[in-house]
Amino acid sequence: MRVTFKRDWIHSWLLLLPAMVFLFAFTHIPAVTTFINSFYSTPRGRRPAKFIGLENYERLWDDPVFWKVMFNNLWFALGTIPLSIALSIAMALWVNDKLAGRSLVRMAYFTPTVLPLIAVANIWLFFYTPGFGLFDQVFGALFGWSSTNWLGDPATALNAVIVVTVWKEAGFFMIFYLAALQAIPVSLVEAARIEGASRWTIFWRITFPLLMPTTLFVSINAVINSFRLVDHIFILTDGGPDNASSLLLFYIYEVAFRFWETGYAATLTVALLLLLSALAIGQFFFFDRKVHYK
Amino acid sequence: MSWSGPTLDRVLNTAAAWTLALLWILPLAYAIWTAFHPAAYEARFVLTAPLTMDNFAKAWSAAPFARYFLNTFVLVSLILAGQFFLCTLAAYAFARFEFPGRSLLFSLVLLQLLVMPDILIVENYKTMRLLDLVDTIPAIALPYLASGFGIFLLRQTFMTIPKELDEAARIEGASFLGVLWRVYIPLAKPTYLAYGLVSVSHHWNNFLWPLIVTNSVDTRPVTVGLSIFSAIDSGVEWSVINAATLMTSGPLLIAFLLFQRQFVQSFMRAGIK
Amino acid sequence: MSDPLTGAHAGKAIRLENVSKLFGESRAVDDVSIEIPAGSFTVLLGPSGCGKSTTLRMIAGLEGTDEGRIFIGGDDVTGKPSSKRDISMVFQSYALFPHLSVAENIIFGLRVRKVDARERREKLARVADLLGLSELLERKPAQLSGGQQQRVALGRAIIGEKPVCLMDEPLSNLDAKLRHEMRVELRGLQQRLGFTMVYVTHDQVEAITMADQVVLLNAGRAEQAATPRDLYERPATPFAARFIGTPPMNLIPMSAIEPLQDMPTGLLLGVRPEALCLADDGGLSGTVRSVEYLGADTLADCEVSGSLFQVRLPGSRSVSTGEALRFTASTADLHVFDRLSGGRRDDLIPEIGSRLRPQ
Amino acid sequence: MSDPLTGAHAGKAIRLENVSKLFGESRAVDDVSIEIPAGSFTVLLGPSGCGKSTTLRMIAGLEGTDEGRIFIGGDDVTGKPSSKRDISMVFQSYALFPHLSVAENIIFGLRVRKVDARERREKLARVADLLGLSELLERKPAQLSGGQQQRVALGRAIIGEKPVCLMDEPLSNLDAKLRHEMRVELRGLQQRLGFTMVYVTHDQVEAITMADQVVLLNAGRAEQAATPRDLYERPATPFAARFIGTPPMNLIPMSAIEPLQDMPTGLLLGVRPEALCLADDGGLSGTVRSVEYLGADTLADCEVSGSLFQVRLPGSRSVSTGEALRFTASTADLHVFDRLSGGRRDDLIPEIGSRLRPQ
Amino acid sequence: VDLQFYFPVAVGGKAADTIQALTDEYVAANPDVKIDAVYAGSYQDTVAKAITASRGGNPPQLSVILSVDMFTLIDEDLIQPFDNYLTTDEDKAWVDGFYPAFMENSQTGGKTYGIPFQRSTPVLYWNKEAFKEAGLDPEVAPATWDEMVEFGKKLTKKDADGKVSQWGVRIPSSGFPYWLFQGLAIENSATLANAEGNKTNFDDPKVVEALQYLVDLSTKHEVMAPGIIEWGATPKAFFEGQTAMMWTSTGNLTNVRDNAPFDFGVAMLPSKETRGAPTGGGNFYLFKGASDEQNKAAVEFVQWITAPAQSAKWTIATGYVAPRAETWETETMKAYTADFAPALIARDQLAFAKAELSTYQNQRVTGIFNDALASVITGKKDAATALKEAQAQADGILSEYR
Ligand SMILES: Nc1ncnc2c1ncn2[C@@H]1O[C@H](COP(=O)(O)OP(=O)(O)OP(=O)(O)O)[C@@H](O)[C@H]1O
Ligand SMILES: Nc1ncnc2c1ncn2[C@@H]1O[C@H](COP(=O)(O)OP(=O)(O)OP(=O)(O)O)[C@@H](O)[C@H]1O
Ligand SMILES: [Mg+2]
Ligand SMILES: [Mg+2]
Repeated sequence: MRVTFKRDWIHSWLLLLPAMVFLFAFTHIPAVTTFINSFYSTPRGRRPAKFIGLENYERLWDDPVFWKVMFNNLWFALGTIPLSIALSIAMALWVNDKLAGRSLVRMAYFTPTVLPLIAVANIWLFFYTPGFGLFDQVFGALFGWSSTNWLGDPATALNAVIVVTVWKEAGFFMIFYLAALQAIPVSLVEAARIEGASRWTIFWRITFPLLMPTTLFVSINAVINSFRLVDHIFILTDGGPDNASSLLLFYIYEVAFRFWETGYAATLTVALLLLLSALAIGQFFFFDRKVHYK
Repeated sequence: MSWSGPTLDRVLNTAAAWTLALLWILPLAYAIWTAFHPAAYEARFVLTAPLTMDNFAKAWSAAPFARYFLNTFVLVSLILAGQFFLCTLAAYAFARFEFPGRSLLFSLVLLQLLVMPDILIVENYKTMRLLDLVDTIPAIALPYLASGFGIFLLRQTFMTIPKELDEAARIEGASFLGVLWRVYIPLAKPTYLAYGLVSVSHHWNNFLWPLIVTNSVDTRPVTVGLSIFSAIDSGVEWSVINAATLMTSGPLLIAFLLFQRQFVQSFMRAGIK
Repeated sequence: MSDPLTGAHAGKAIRLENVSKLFGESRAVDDVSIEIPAGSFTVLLGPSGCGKSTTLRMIAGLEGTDEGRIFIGGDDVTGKPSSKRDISMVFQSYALFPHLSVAENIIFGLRVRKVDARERREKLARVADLLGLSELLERKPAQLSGGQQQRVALGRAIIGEKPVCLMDEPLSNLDAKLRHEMRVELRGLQQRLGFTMVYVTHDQVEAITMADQVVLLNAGRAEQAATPRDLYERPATPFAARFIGTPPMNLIPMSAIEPLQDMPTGLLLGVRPEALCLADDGGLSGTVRSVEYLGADTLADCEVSGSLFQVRLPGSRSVSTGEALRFTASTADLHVFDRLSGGRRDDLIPEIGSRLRPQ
Repeated sequence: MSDPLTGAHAGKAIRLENVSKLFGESRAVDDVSIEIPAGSFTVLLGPSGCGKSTTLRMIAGLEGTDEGRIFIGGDDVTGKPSSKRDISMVFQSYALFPHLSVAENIIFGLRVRKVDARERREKLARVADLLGLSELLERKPAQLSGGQQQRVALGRAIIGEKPVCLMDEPLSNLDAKLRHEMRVELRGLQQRLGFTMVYVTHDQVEAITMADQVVLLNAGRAEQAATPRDLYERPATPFAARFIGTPPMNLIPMSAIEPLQDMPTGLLLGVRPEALCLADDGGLSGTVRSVEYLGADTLADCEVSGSLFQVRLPGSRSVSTGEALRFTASTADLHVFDRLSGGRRDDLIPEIGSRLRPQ
Repeated sequence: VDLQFYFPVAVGGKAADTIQALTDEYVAANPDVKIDAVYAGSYQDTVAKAITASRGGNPPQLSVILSVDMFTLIDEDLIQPFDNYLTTDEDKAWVDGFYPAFMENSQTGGKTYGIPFQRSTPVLYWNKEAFKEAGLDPEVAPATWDEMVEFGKKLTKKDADGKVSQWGVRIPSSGFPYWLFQGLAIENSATLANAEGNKTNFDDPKVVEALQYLVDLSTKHEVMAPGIIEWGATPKAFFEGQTAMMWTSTGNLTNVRDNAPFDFGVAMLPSKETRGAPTGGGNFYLFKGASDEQNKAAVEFVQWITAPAQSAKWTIATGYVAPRAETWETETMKAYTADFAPALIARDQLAFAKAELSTYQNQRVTGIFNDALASVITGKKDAATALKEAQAQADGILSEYR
């Protein structure tokens, strides 16, 4: 057996080699460079980078915009993740059921995944525009509401962005739930029905727990996305008003590619990575007790 | 779940499903409306509005879209092929072999889920420069080829494939790559399909990195052409933007429409009997 | 005795009246009427695809009926959902909830019906005790062997003390030894608790050893409903005759048997392999074509003027292919069927018996 | 005849020399040595968990050996990967490739070995013909019944004309009828084609009806290797005696039987239920405690001074609990085991036989 | 000689075509020069691309980038002054031929770093029909802040519920609110930043007053929609009759002419103490790292493309303000302005125009200022406090450049 073992080792290393080369070249090495840069000042033309220890981190600690953006991002995550997951489960359940016009509905749910976010952001911009925008027209006609400046009011700007994000993500997650639902044996649901359980009970006591592994996967993805999806912010609000709708990655982008403070941007990136890893690991621990693996 | 007539419950569910579907398709519907009507009807929805193709003509002439389409197509194919290749090999190793360093390497792969290539633009540009690949399609593709998401997804799928199938193939004389090629890959088809769709739609729509790393019409994807219409000094021209949007994401939408049945069904058939 | 699980819940009778079920064009169940007495152990038996599961699922309310009506305890339940029929069911795959512990699986129905915690605990303890699951209550189904899973499914079905319990091939995933044990256990449980059992199987050994009444289904229709002994000793149709008994009954057209060639056409003579005894002379004579050694018994296929008869001999009697054998059967062990009508022709048996008697 | 599938590929002998396999601490296979003659049908038999599959998988090279060596056709294959051992195998779950058609499944190995298309076609046609699969070649495995899937797995195993074929409980997912048919078919095929068959099962009926040689395993060790008839008639150990035969042999401590109470201690008397005959007087007398009706037979559990004897009676003989019976057995049907050494004590049989003879 | 040249597009697809056409024309006339004109996205994308490429060791020779990014580019040490290649008297005269308002953003420390190219300035558009309806003279735009309020009140249409169907005026404030606000500041004789780009005057009382006026338009006078007003949707709002007047870039002239379903007028921004407006848009920059030969060729190309014939084509195609007086004297331009008089307003306003806010670390400093403006516009802070805080932060950043 020892012989075959060795052979397996070499095989697996060879199999992994190509992927690892690419991962190292385009993810890990740049990431390490970024980490190192976070301890240096930003090089500017005539002044080369110099080692400044934790200065960038001190600045980060004192940066009110960072904290604001951080808070925004938490709110954004809280707003998008549960909502998009709940919606995607509902969508998957509907589309999995015998529903009139099922394929049309499925198609509708899935369109946001296919449309480019930059283009779609312009459409949402129109929906949100006060006065002649679609929402104002519709709400005005239906409820007689006066015009609302969804994107221009700090109180609603971030929520408006959340709506777009949920719209974009739910259909994508639906696909994973759909696949998971297919894998649940029908007899489990039947057994529960025989025991007298209502649809609601069946969902909460059977279906939902059995979807847990998918929920774990989806929610990790959702967490990562909640820190990654910023394309639409450029067009919808540009982070405004007064950073009310700015998110961490958007801020990093601003610092790196508008302010050109690469040292500080690296520091922010490190903070983001730490946060994401903590969240991902935390999720694993949190879910691990509740997830039933086959 | 077959039995039971049209209960209130069912009616409510159907209604809710449809309402949500309508909301979800609204942006697309709006894009179609504006793209086929003159700009004056961007915010006015009257059935008598005249139809026009001008917006498409205008959008089409604003950039060499034909060439951009070709580039995007090449780019997306390249990324997809590369991802399938790299991720398949890596996922196979993680799913079916025991070897030293396995969990360390796997966590390095998962790390890629967290570190988005978008933040590493400057570093990656330097690398491309070093490799003398600036302004080539491969330069756009390279950072995305080894996808943590892809490896993870395929590994999960491979692990669900019964071990006996692997053994049966080995008994029949297949080598370890033969087993991968003849058993694992065909059985993971639904996953490839799903992942392929996600990957294509993501890279079809990617913008910033392609813009920065390319310079010429010969290498640029459609999104760069599309961006001419957004972020404009002169105010948003929805009809042209939406015509361009439909034009650029049209192929994807049509592909999904055509394949959606197959796509969803193969998901359903994923369970192996 | 204060044990409410012992005989406390009386079974209810079940009646199917001309029930049919269509899947598209094909009639999976075709005009079936069955009477299932309260407290009986009734087995639905038949070959694969004959509609056993469909019938059972209609009784459970998991499948709607296309024609006919179903009564449980006198109430017409035809349109009622499963959850209102007051039944329990054990599935072939057990359908245990993989994310719940054994205990939670068993008390699932009690929880749904909001039975209070103390009562749940008490009943659980009793059921677990009864089924020998007390040690396993905290485990997940995946950590149990097949037989243990089976018991959990059983526990879930009996804890609610429903008057009717339905089972769809509950033993088919178990190995032979375990199957035998569970048969005894199931039967004992049903007799002790007194509920009405409707049990689906395609295994005639199960049917014969457990049932009070066997309903034999064939291609969507009820072929015969009788006690196991009746079914074995007086099968109503050629199908029933061949389906019950291993090895199956020899069923030979009379035209192929020399002494019977002048009988009316279209008649079949039936005789079981174990009813044939070796004779020194007289009876039928044949040549052994193949032999199967089974330890306790030996099965010999003998050719008698072109037709094959299977004969069961004691395992110790060694026979070899090519050997000539003579055998006979007592008149009481003969069966005669009319191929056209599909019915028995008991009136002809004495005549035929006498013709086969050694002259 | 030009059919290369008929007898063309001679089997190879297999030898296991002191083979052991450890899983962590536990020895799943423990110092097993087996000789499997070329062209024989050898069955590895034993209860669940005794190490049958592990042994087979070591022969296949799917599992490494921790100690000992394995030879196929005289070559030491201990370190070789499966793909180099020139064997074929049929799995319990069949392991058909769900994405390939029946035809593609069968010729999978030929494709891997780059056999040319014409030859593939020819062989496929012959195998399909042999197994009655010609109509099904275009179907996917999921569209086949269990028995048909079984045949496809078989086809895949035999098309390569490998000298050795391994099977791990290939029939356990089939229903009783089909199992019986497939037994006959499998045995016929092996005899016709002449390869060496190593067949794993826990079902003694399969072992007895099919094998040239049965290797009985118990807890990782080889208990007895013999022909089926020897195994049935002269089991070497109490374990073998109880494992072979349904219902199992009655095995009673002599101290519990009155006429034998003065025999040396630690002896067990064995007698099979079918070897006990009713006697009018003399022999042992007992009271019927329970009865199981099986159609052809009836099994009665009789209590004889505190010990339970199981007796097989004809199905037509109706007995009821409480009835008193007298029975006896011929000396040839008695077995005596020494509980300590685990071996037979044939020397004592005449003595015991005479004591049990009706006085 | 090979040249690579990045350009942004901010006014729709036609601009890219025109630049490409002009470049082709030049290459055709000068076969020894090869110019690779690279469309580089928005202004934002272009500067990102240029800096990324430079840091990656692959700078373009020439790029059109916002005039306000001059200090940033100097700070990054990416650009060089044109002066090295503008040595003859003729060349010096050529530099002087640009409108001084545009040159304010293009020169610092006595050196010329930027050559104005796609430049614009905000103007006031008004809806003549709406004016008529409100009983105003449709041909007269408000000339002062007070008039704008007064007109605005007449133009604002409210129904019984207080729902407004037409606002008086619209000064967009999304994304880069500082630009249009700077118009107000200049009119109030305030200067937001010094010419060296290392000192801002955000807390100047005149700036505070200007900001208060902007806020009052919504809160006190109720002639403008409250909250942040979207820039991109502004022309559409104007076309839809949502507002009777709007402030926006001259870059919109063509768009408004093509799409407004009513008669409209264009006027200079109204005055407080003086007329005034900021300039805006992009300059040519000459990047470091090229050979002498390339630099020379680049400068020649810039001279050619800003020459009257080319400049006129560019202006007519895009609506940008031609940056040299002589361009306006060409026959083509004359014919164009005769046909479309509003085009002249922007040029005339240049007399009062001042440099757009620009400092070292420009994006960060204007970012701070934008945030301050947004917080006041949305009512989170009062003008004085917000501006004071912004000034303090800007000082923190700029002190090292003094
Ligand atoms: N959902 C369905 N759709 C279409 N046909 C069905 C469906 N369920 C069962 N059938 C068909 O109805 C007939 C009876 O099926 P049923 O499952 O009742 O058989 P069964 O007696 O339980 O067989 P088995 O012993 O194989 O379980 C079969 O021909 C089957 O193919
Ligand atoms: N991969 C493994 N890891 C650890 N223990 C194992 C493994 N495979 C088998 N075993 C153990 O080795 C012993 C022998 O297993 P094996 O599968 O050979 O039994 P078997 O005779 O085939 O039983 P069955 O009839 O149930 O298939 C069992 O106790 C089993 O639990
Ligand atoms: Mg069934
Ligand atoms: Mg096994």
